[in-house]
Amino acid sequence: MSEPRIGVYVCHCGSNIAGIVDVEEVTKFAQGLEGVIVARDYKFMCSDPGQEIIKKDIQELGLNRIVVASCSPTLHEATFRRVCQEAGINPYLFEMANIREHCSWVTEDKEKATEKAKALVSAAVRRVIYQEPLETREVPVNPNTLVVGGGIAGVQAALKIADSGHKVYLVERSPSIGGHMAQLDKTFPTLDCSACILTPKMSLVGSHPYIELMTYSEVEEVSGYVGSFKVKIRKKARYVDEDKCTGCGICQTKCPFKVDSEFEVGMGKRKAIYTPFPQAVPNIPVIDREHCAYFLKGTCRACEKFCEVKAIDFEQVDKVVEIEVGAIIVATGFNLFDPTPIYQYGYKRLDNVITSLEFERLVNSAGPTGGNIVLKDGSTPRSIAIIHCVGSRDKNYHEYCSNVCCMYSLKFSHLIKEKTDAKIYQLYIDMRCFGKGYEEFYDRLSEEGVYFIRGKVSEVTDQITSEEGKLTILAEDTLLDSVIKLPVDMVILSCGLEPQLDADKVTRLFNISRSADGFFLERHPKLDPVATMNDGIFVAGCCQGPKDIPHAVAQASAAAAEALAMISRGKVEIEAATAVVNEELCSGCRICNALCPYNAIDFDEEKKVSRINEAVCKGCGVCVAACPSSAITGKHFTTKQIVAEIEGVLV
Amino acid sequence: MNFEPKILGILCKWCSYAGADLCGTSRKKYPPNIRIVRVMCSGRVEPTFILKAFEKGADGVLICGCHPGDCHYAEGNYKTVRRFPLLKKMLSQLGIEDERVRLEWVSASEGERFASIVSEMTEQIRRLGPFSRNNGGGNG
Amino acid sequence: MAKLKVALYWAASCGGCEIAQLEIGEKILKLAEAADIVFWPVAIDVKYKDIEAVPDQSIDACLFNGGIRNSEQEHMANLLRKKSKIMIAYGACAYEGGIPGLANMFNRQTIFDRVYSETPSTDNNDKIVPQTNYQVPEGELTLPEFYDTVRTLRQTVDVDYIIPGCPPEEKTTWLALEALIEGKLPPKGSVITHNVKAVCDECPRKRDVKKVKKFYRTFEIISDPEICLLEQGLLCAGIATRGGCGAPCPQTNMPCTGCYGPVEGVIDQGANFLSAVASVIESNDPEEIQRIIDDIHDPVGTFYRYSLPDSLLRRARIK
Amino acid sequence: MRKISIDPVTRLEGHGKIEIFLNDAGEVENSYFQVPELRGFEKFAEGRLAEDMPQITQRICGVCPEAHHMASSKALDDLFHVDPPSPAKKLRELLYSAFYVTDHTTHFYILAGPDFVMGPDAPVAERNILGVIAKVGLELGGAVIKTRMQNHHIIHMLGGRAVHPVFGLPGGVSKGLNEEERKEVEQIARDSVEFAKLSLKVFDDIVLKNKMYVNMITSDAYTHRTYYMGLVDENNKVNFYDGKVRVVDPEGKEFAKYPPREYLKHVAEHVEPWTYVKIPYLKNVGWKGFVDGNESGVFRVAPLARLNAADGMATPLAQEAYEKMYSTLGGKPVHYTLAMHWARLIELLYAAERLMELSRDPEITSPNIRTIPTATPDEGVGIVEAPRGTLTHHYITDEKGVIKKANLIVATVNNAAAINMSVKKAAMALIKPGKEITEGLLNRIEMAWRPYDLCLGCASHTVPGQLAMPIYVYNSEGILIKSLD
Repeated sequence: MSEPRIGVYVCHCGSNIAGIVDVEEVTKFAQGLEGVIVARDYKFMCSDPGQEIIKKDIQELGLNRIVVASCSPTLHEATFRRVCQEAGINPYLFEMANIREHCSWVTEDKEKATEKAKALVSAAVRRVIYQEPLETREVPVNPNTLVVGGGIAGVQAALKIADSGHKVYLVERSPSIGGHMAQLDKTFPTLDCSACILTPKMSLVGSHPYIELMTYSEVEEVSGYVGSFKVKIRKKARYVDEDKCTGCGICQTKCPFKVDSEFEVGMGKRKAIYTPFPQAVPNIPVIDREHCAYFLKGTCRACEKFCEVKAIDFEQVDKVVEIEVGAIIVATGFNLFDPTPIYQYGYKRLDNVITSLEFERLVNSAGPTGGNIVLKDGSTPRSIAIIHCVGSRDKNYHEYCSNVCCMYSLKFSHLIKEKTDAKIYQLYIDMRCFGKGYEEFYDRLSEEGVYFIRGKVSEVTDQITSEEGKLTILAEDTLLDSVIKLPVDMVILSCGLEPQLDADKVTRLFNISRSADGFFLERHPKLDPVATMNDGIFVAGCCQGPKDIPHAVAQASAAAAEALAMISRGKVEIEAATAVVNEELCSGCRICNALCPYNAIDFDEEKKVSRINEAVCKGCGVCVAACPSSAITGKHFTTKQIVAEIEGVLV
Repeated sequence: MNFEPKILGILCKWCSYAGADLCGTSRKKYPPNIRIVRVMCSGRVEPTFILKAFEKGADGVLICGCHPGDCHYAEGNYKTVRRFPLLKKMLSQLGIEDERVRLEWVSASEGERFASIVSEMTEQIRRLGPFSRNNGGGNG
Repeated sequence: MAKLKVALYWAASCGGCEIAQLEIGEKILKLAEAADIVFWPVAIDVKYKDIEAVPDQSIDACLFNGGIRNSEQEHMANLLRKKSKIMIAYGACAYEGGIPGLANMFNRQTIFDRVYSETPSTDNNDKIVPQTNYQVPEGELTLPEFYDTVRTLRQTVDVDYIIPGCPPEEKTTWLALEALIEGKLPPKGSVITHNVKAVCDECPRKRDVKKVKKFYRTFEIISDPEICLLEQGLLCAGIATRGGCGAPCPQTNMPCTGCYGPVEGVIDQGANFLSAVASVIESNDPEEIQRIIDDIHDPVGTFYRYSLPDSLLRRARIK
Repeated sequence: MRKISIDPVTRLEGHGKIEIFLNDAGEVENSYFQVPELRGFEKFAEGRLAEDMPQITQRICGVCPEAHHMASSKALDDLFHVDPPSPAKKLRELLYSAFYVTDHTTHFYILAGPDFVMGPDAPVAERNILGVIAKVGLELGGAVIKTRMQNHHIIHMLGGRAVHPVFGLPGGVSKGLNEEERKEVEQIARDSVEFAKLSLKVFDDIVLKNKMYVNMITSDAYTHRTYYMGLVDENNKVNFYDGKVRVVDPEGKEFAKYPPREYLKHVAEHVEPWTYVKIPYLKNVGWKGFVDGNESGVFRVAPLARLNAADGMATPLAQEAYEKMYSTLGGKPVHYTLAMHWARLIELLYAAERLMELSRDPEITSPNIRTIPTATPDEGVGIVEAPRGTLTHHYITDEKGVIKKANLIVATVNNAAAINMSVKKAAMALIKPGKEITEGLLNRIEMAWRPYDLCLGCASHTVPGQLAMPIYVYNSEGILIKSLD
């Protein structure tokens, strides 16, 4: 390490610092510190002339380390590092003393503030002596991208990237893409038909030259790191040859076995060989082993007999394919809250108490009833209650607001109005109509003569029957401040959105984290809403939190943009301040092995030492602090540097 | 007496250091006795740092990190949660009062909280008096 | 080449270091060829006065064992430093204070109270305690002054080399003596051992990722002889202790207690040991963590078994 | 007024020193045996874990760490109310017997031997092991080295380390013995028995066949009528590892016999302001100062005391030798301090024979070496016979087994009073007005305390037998006139 030649620059920041701290004295003090060649103070160090002073000194005085005492490093560390670099000093040989946010702005006593400023400067000076040049490292980015989840978010992200001419692997675990949106009837607030806007996108995906669609498939393993992930994907056996199948559908008509349809949420039937819904993409059926007579009894094979192209293949087995991608977009969607546990609402217990998704199918012209809103007995309801916040904003289930329920509930009342003249009661806690055109939609519905009752429903019962209805709602009207009894024929539970039931498995798979509500955690709630803690892995749609279609689509496009940014740059910078194991000192005790949140540490069984994969390391230093041999160095935050800094502040 | 304690603050870069910054930008005042050192994560804090501080004449040490669950590195601060109580147990065995060493969670939005913690701690230590390697006797 | 002049001395130690020096067995002859032992109270009848008489720097090397507990030991340390070209701290006590250094949890007063009054077998109603100067009818008797704090040799005089261990294993002793004889000593300040890595490097036990849910005490379990003791919940200091000993204790089914001192470059052995142990506690729940560390009843005695006087804090504070 | 002075003189030396004051007539007025060092284990044991005591307390003494290790392990058995499996006890005793062989060998040949083999008047330069070997022959010399090495090897094998073993635990030991190791031990034991027999023969030839020595041994200068203490088994035979403490009076009558737990009823420690070591005495007789006889609580420990306090040896050859000694020296008890050397060799033989027995014990290779304690720890006392005497460890803990109080009465220290007296008596008998004080003369004074095999490693931390316990002679004005150091 060359003899330190340090330049110290004390910033006045106008009067922000100089008003409290005696900058001249601090400068004089700095001048006297070991290794300091020059110390100056200036009005605004971050200004161009300020920066010029530093550059000039570096060149003329041959400085090799720089300390600037000014504001918080979060503001100008980057600035001054750049200055150093431009003047030919490695940016990591720069250190900043925060004498504004941590000193002049929080202290009134000028004398003590000046003392503190001195301490902070001496700390920075001592620290910088031990700092070492670091190279910011770059790794190449594989131009292919993996999108996990074929709902609207996944579809949107895939298309955006593919349209730019880069390969996308879209993995969906069910037989078809489309996700929840495919099950919806109309979409609020514009009321355009969900299928009409979704299916074109779906078929685009199906036929896109840059999209390799893998339905009925699941991600099994992810290794590698940003820019070059290796992903293993299991393609579950369809028992139908995708290349041969023409999607004629004859097999489905011939199949003798009927099963409850998942797509119709149990309200309709499908065959043992099936495509979830008519517009499925790909339009290739799968055989559901659990219910196929051949797999159960060893006979039948009707589908096989009638398939002209001989696409049926009972011998098919799962295939595991390995792909390499530079970025991954996780869009695994949500799970609709199951209201069965809320006993008092009677779901699954009382006829004509249904969930919002069931209603979507009920009202859908392609649905089981052809779009007729009917009760179990086939009659048309005369009154319908829609209960909001089922499973949301509820300490017993989910504390968060599911964002979409108010709006789809309003949508429901409109659809009901269109098709029946039933009385409609909206039982809500608060109406949340925050989006574009949402409030207007709310107004419109109020005019359509929907009853809005503010209050939480305490019970839905069939014990109190009356002329007007088979069911009775017991609730408190908090506006009238009275307990009310509502006789109705049908109750729709506006269920909330919750994380997929296997979300925890997914977090482990992709090494990302979840927030308290169980949805995937974005790197920053405001400024980095699609990135995750794991570089190169992005989130989009409801897996990150409940949201409506426009927001899901927007986030998906954002995620696509993030991936494309990486791809078009061709390389990514990775953390320079990583941790490294000194193999001369590592005894192979393996204390550190389990500590890394990024699994960056592995053990070399040959040499019996632990090793850190610097490409994966984020430099948190947890392993450094744990190493009993001090054999791990946390670059730019070495024990030497930090101890020197501690000694410095305590002068 | 007008004893001015020296307190070392070791703050994680992502939450607590930012919280202290916020404290400054919103001009919240707190005693100047604390001197802040920045680390990437509270999980980087070695017990050695705290002992070193006392060796070098600190009267107290304050460690701040992100709230559990909010760690920028997912779980770094949980390692702090593991180390700190054991260190405290040893320090009390060595006759170092509880108030001299504190671990607090301060998020980037809790400038207010940071200020009150520092003020409170400064007062407590002022009352305790200076830290010294007191051997309770006269010689050696 | 002229024979080396070597002095050996002990201070606050147990005599185990002398035995260890004798344990080099037949190699002692090799030593005798190359060096004259000018001072070794254990085996050779040379007087202190002779040492005071010899010119400064006239002894080539002094192997000094034991910590500095009283005024006499301090005096001898200074005297031998003055007379010797090379001062070698031999053994854990000279190096780090050693087990007698645990006395730094107390001070002279509390120790005297215990030894000379409180102990149940002691009969001392007149509260007599030993005096540094005492008049007996026939004249004056003197005793060295007992200090409050045990200090290491390095805290007392300038030390050139360190031979760690309680006591140093025979091979470690010989490694140093051989280097001395052949004039092949490492740079000043070196700790002389066969290994700069921690004891784990020499421990034959199988090691895996560490996750500890409960810490056990040695008598509470019969440990698996194949597997890392720490993984079995025993507080083995091997992870934080310099090797070179060959890991004899783990091979006797007992945890290492740290007598070879910190690994090269470590600032505070106990602090590192503590940090590592706490880090592998398998829980993120404060209550559970508290429960788990409740089983560590003597952190200082566990993490600083030999090194309290050499630690950053050196001793407990006593109100 | 005569001023005698022997070079060299220094006031700083020693981890044990003797000060002799003369009166105007030049006769010995008084003498003091001082231990100038203390480390305070009784105090800093507080707060430590009980199970760490065997390793912590053995740092009291690196010469006899095994003794502290054993006393401590036994105290822990008592503390945790756990009875180790019999193989574990036998392994402990096996290691301990091997240790006895090395220790007694070291003392007799390297430290005490020279006085007899070379004669007290031989020049210092010759009065050492090399001189001994020169005289008795390289073969024996080799045997001495070999015996020490071999038995150290046993300690290393079981205890893990040559110095400061690590195998003692409450309820047993950490490591067992396999068949190959057992064979090795048996072989070593066989050699050791032969060596012990040879050593007794050497003593016979060189000492007992020499009138001058026998007279010296039986001379009044080296005689004290005191109580004697030692550990005995259920048959009142000498036992190093286990049993009850037995005390006999100067007539040899049993004065007391008690289990370790009751030691406080029988032993107390007196404090003098001029030494850091405490001076034990028999509580039920009382402290009467540095005097002997039935009225004084002063008692003696170590080999001769053990033999005096017992009714015999538990092994055949040793028993023979035991009987021979008493018949030669006129029956029990023997009060001649110098007979300590003879007694030591008899114990050497016993230790070797015991080692042999244990090495052939069918249980010795059993893997059943630990009992896990389950009871709540509270208080425990462990007593063994260290080569230098009865060694007591006493711990009181909290319910977690953390030491609250510790008390240690260390082997050598039991002889503190006796040493004082022996030195004074020898000095008085030997230093006479007008008689020149030769080195030989002062060495004869040394010979008065050397039999105790003074281990100041225990009392403070000198290694036994070295000349590190200087003798200072002062005239009536308190001026140092002579010293041997």
